[in-house]
Amino acid sequence: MPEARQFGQTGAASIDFSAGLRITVLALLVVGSIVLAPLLLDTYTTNILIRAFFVAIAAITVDIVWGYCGTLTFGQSAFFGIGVYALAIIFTEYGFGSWQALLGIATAIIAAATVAALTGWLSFYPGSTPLYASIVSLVVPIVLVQILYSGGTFTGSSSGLVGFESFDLEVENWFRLAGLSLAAVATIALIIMRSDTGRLLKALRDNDERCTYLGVDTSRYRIIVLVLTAIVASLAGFGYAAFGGVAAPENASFTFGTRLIIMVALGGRGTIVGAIVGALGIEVASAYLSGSLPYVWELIIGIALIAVILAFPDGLVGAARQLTRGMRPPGRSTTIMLRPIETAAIGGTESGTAIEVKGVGKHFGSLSVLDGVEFTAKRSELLSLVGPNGAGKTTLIRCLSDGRERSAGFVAIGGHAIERLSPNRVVQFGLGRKFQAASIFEALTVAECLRVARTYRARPSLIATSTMLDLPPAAISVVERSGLSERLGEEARHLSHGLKQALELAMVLSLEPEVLLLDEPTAGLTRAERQAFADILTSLTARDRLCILLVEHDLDFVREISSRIIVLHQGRIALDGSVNEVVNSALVREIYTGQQSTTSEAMP
Amino acid sequence: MTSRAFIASLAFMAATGSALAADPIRIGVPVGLSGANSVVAPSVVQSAELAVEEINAKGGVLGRPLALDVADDGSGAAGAQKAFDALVFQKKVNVLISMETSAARNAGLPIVARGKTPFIYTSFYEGKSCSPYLYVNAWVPEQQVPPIVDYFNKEKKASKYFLIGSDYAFGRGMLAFTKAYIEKTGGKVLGEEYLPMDGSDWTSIISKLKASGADAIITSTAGGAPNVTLTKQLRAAGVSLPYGNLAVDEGTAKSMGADAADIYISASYVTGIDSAANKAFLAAMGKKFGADLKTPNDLSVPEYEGVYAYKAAVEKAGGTDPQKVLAALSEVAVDGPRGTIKMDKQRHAPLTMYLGQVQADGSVKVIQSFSNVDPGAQCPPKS
Amino acid sequence: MTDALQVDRLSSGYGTSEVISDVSFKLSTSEVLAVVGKNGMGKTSLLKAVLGFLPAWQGSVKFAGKDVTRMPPHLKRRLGLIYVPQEHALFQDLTIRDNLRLGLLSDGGFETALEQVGQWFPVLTQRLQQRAGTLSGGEQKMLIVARALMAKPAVLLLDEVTEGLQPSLVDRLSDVLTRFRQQIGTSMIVIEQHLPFALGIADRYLVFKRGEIVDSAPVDREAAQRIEAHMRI
Amino acid sequence: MLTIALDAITTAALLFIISSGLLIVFGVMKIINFAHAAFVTVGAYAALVGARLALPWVLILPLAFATGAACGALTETTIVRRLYRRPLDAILATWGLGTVIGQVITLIFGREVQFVQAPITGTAYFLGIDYSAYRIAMIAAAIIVAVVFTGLLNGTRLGLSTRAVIMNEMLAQGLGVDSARVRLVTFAIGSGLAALSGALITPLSSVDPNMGLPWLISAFMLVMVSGGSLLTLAVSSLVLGGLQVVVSTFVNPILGGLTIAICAAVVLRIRPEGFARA
Repeated sequence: MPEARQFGQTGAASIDFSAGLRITVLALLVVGSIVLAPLLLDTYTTNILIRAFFVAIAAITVDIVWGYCGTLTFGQSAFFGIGVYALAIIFTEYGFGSWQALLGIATAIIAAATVAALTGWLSFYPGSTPLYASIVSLVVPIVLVQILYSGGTFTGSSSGLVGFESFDLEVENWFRLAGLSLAAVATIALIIMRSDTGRLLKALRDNDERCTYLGVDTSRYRIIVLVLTAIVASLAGFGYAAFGGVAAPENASFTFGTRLIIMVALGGRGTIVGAIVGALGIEVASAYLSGSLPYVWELIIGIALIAVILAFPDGLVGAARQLTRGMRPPGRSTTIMLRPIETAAIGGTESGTAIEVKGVGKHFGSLSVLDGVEFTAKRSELLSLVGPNGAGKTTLIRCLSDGRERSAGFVAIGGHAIERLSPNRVVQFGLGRKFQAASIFEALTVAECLRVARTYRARPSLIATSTMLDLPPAAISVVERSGLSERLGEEARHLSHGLKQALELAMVLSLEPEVLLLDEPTAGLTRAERQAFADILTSLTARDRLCILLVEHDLDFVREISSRIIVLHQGRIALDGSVNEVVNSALVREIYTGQQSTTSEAMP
Repeated sequence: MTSRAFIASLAFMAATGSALAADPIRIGVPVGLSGANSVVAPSVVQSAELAVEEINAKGGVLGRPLALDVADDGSGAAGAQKAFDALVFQKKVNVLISMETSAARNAGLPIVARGKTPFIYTSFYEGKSCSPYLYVNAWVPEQQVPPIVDYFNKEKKASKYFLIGSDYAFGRGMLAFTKAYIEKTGGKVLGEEYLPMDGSDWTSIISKLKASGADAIITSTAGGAPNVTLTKQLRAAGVSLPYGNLAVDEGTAKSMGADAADIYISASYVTGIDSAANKAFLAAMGKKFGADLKTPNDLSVPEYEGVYAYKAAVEKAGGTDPQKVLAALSEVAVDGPRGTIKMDKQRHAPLTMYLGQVQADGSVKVIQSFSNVDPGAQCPPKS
Repeated sequence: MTDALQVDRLSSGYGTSEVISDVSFKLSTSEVLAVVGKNGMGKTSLLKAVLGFLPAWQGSVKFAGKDVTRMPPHLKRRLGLIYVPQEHALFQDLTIRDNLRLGLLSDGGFETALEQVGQWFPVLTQRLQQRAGTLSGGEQKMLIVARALMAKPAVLLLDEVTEGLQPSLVDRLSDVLTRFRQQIGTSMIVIEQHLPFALGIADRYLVFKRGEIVDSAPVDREAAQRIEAHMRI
Repeated sequence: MLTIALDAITTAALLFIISSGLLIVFGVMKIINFAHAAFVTVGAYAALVGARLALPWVLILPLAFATGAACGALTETTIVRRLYRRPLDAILATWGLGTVIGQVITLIFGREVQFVQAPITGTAYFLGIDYSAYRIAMIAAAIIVAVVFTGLLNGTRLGLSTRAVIMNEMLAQGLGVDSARVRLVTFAIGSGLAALSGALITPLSSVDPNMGLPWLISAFMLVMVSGGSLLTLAVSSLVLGGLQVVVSTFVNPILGGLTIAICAAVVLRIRPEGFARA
């Protein structure tokens, strides 16, 4: 077991302790007030709050899907409605009883999950856009409501279902039940969203492409999230109907879906707390205001929404946080231990073919960007890809890392043909791609970015924010050399350009790749940074026996570190040879300077 | 403008309330100030205000004044739950008297039951809504449909009908009954088509109608927009068959102008009823509201009578005790603009129905009247 | 006389990375300045910063003595500062005619300008209704240049116009530009990989390296060697 | 059969007229304007006011367009302009604006359903059948809208600048096109079109504060499927609108009401660029 190295402020432990204390106290307060409140509140307020609690649960699910995963969804109302009708229909058809109740809950869960899975499959696929997902989420409640309307006496059509016998609880206990469920859901949501998994979801929202190239099947994650939130929303609906004793189409309507979004937007997206604040606020306020001034109320809501979107996109909670920022202790100050892991022992002598490319072409209609590109590269080779703008270098990189890109030819990574596989699958053959413009997760800390990068090797925890950061030695060395190790707790967006590049490299290396694709990694780096970068690359090939394919304009840099150079010109390989062959070739000078090769002998 | 008128009325209530010393009997009126019913709601509120004013002027009920609490139910379930909660548990009203959508009414029933508050429902509806707390003094299909169908059968020699409705409980409920009744009376239904409640393009349905060779149409759409769009598009498509409309009220007909001409309606109230009570009522309404007057109609008049029915029941019961009042409600009879009304048929009321024809100027001419049409078995006692 | 263009201590970049560091130079009226240096050295970024597509972090840009550092690009164009980008310089789906129309600020005087174009590059005016995307690489370059010239700019910024052109076209381009300059007196900044072309039309050159000017001198017989030294692989 | 064909074409015409405004906005700024429905309503009320003032239809339509355009211009400068980088938030903000406009209309005109008499009434004898004259007129209207705006887009300097901005904003700016102004004008025109369509449908429908809403989803879907050009919009309107009529006629109108939404979603799933040629 290699020793663990510790970074970040010590004494963080004590902060943890006090935080733990704060949370326990808070929890006790919440539970206590929920249990006692109904004794103080009048029946009216109690009833209002009970409904508000159930609605708030639905709002939380919207916050998770939209605030955390970045899909603006109008559809959660549909799942809420499914819960409502599951109860209403079953109690109406079979009467009230314990087995009916269980059947109801089961139906609510299964129906919601099924619809959600279907919706998810429709909304999320490699290359789907957030806008498209919103469109689908818009269609779901509309279709559902239409079904309810035409459902005759079975669904009660527009009048909904009423008069079925339901759980006979005292209002006070309904309040406690609803309140505690809300508290529970909120707590679980907060825990998960702050856990390593939660970070992953934020990563999806911030940079789906990067996640895909880290071997994460983003669509799958999004679908899972949708199904889980759908189930929760459906259960909320179940409770709502159980208390209200009514099922109405508007419980499932697109209007209600929009109302949920507005609640989250006003309260503050991506905070869970915001969803609760928004939901309770709007529900209670509307109960007291809308009765007496119906139109003005809608007007207020509309104006408030516009104002919040324009002025504070993070909603009330977000605004509040900005105000109190000064007073609160500096955020995320947990200790993080970097711990090197045993990398899958790379065969000492074996020198397998890492990249194999046969007759690869890429055409847009008649125009062909790549044509008949063919080469192979071995482990511990550093192969540079040079050529003027528009020669097709980046296109070639894309064709190597995404099976769906090339229009012709064969590509194998680490001996596996990549067929038509999406990047996240190709990555699992041992490929790591670093983009030209540093592609990281701006909103996450350095440590979180690295942890997300490990996702497909080490499934992230649902509950914990682990303080151990297990990375392959290669990644650790980059982190340490670049000085990132001193700033693990910092948000990536604050890093310098150079450090961002280093971070992305470290993230890619965390995949333990055998093949590394680098697209102009030194663009915009300082001289010193470039040197550091060169050293890292050389040791990666020498020590970790990686095969590196480097796209680079800076020929000085290329000459310095390459073991071999491929010159790409107008989509074809113009030259493939050792550094000296290429550097002294007339052809290259011509391509680069448009100059006839007359002066080439004058070269030293 | 709705909400202003409404706030004014509150102020007014406060005034009359303080006029009499004893603590008032509170009447809750949950109604669709916003949403689908918001067009007709103001007229309902107005007639409630008149009834309360008249009663208070005569010394109230058992010496106690009446006070109105109006709340917006948004014409839907969610809004209704809030409105009923507010009235029953916050305002602690003694009774609910209101005209609402079926969705709103249904949403209210559980709350009414929990609050053990009598509820007089004053809107015509598709029928079969039963709760020990619920009384209905407006018509149900059994009362409204036969006049039109019988008239078309006899006078128009119609036998092939085409039914068009909005896809919601009332629309489907009414047409289901109509279909059964037509077939019972030897007619045929060639088509029965529905459009979503918010649908406004009836083209394909109208084309089907024209292709069907029907010789009469009966429609039951949602009030307001769908009703109007359907009528306009029927006219635009040159449909001039006998046209019975189960959902149009006098006011809408008036504002629709020429397009509404020759529509047949069947109602328990039309302004043209030639009775002393009705004339007095209209005069009082005109005097009280002047320019702001919303045309009294088949939805607002029952509200007015509902208040009187409650007054009678309280006086019979000798107090506002819910159970006693509920018992009394089925026994008291009230004389109003629609004649004498007694909710003694399974908490529903036999009514005099009027078959009217909309004239070119939008007024409704009464063609025939059918007295004391029985609501039939709406809530047969469970055996 | 005031300089056509005066760039003073200009710094700029993308996000957090600085690609133009403290650059200063002058371009006097009807002067042609060649900016040379290898790819990825920030030459294009320099032009973008001058035009305002990249925000100026520090420093100033003066056009005919007027400070235009913060002026949005479309207004600079209206002052007569015209940019010929290296990539995506054409509206592929528009006709040649429409591409040319966009060269002028209004359709007034388009026809006369068109005749001019006809003299420079007859091939274009023969195929006005054709989609620009259907032209060959060389013809597209001509179109781009023609579109810039027909507006008779005061200052013209050319980014790699010779890229991918066969020698004959390069020569054609160079004497069109030279003649044009004589007629109109336009000042130009020419970014080039193609040294002979650049030095052929330029009075002065700048060598650009990692966002900085490392050498600047008038074009003379030794210019090529000196630049070689900087460009040497 | 012929009736169904006419139903399909006239329905497509209506859908096209109503969606075109949304499309123009989406095409240029990639923003979904959820206030579109509200602008349709505004147009209808403009027509109502015009009719009350006994203006002839040749004046009512321009009035509606102008009103809508004015609202649009105001919206772009105060709200949309700040949200170009946050398209999803733009959806929300414009949705909020929609409710605001709806409520303001309610406060001014009240909830009542109102009416505008049709300039063309009754039926026309057309290809051997009696058919609603006004709906047939709508076909003409749709063609005029299409022609005028295609002309505007392809024939005028403004159109040229607009297309330039759509294709390559940076290059356009470099050529002196003020893209901010182009966006403003486009949004105004789009909103104007919405209002115009509102005025055009009033004779077929009622005028009430929410009249625009039922059209929004269909319009939105059609725009998504058409992917940004008036031509493809016409195609999508014909295909999906036609499908709607067919389903309404042979299955039932309720399913018909869902046809557009569902088909659009499926089409986009299979072919993300919709009917636009890639």
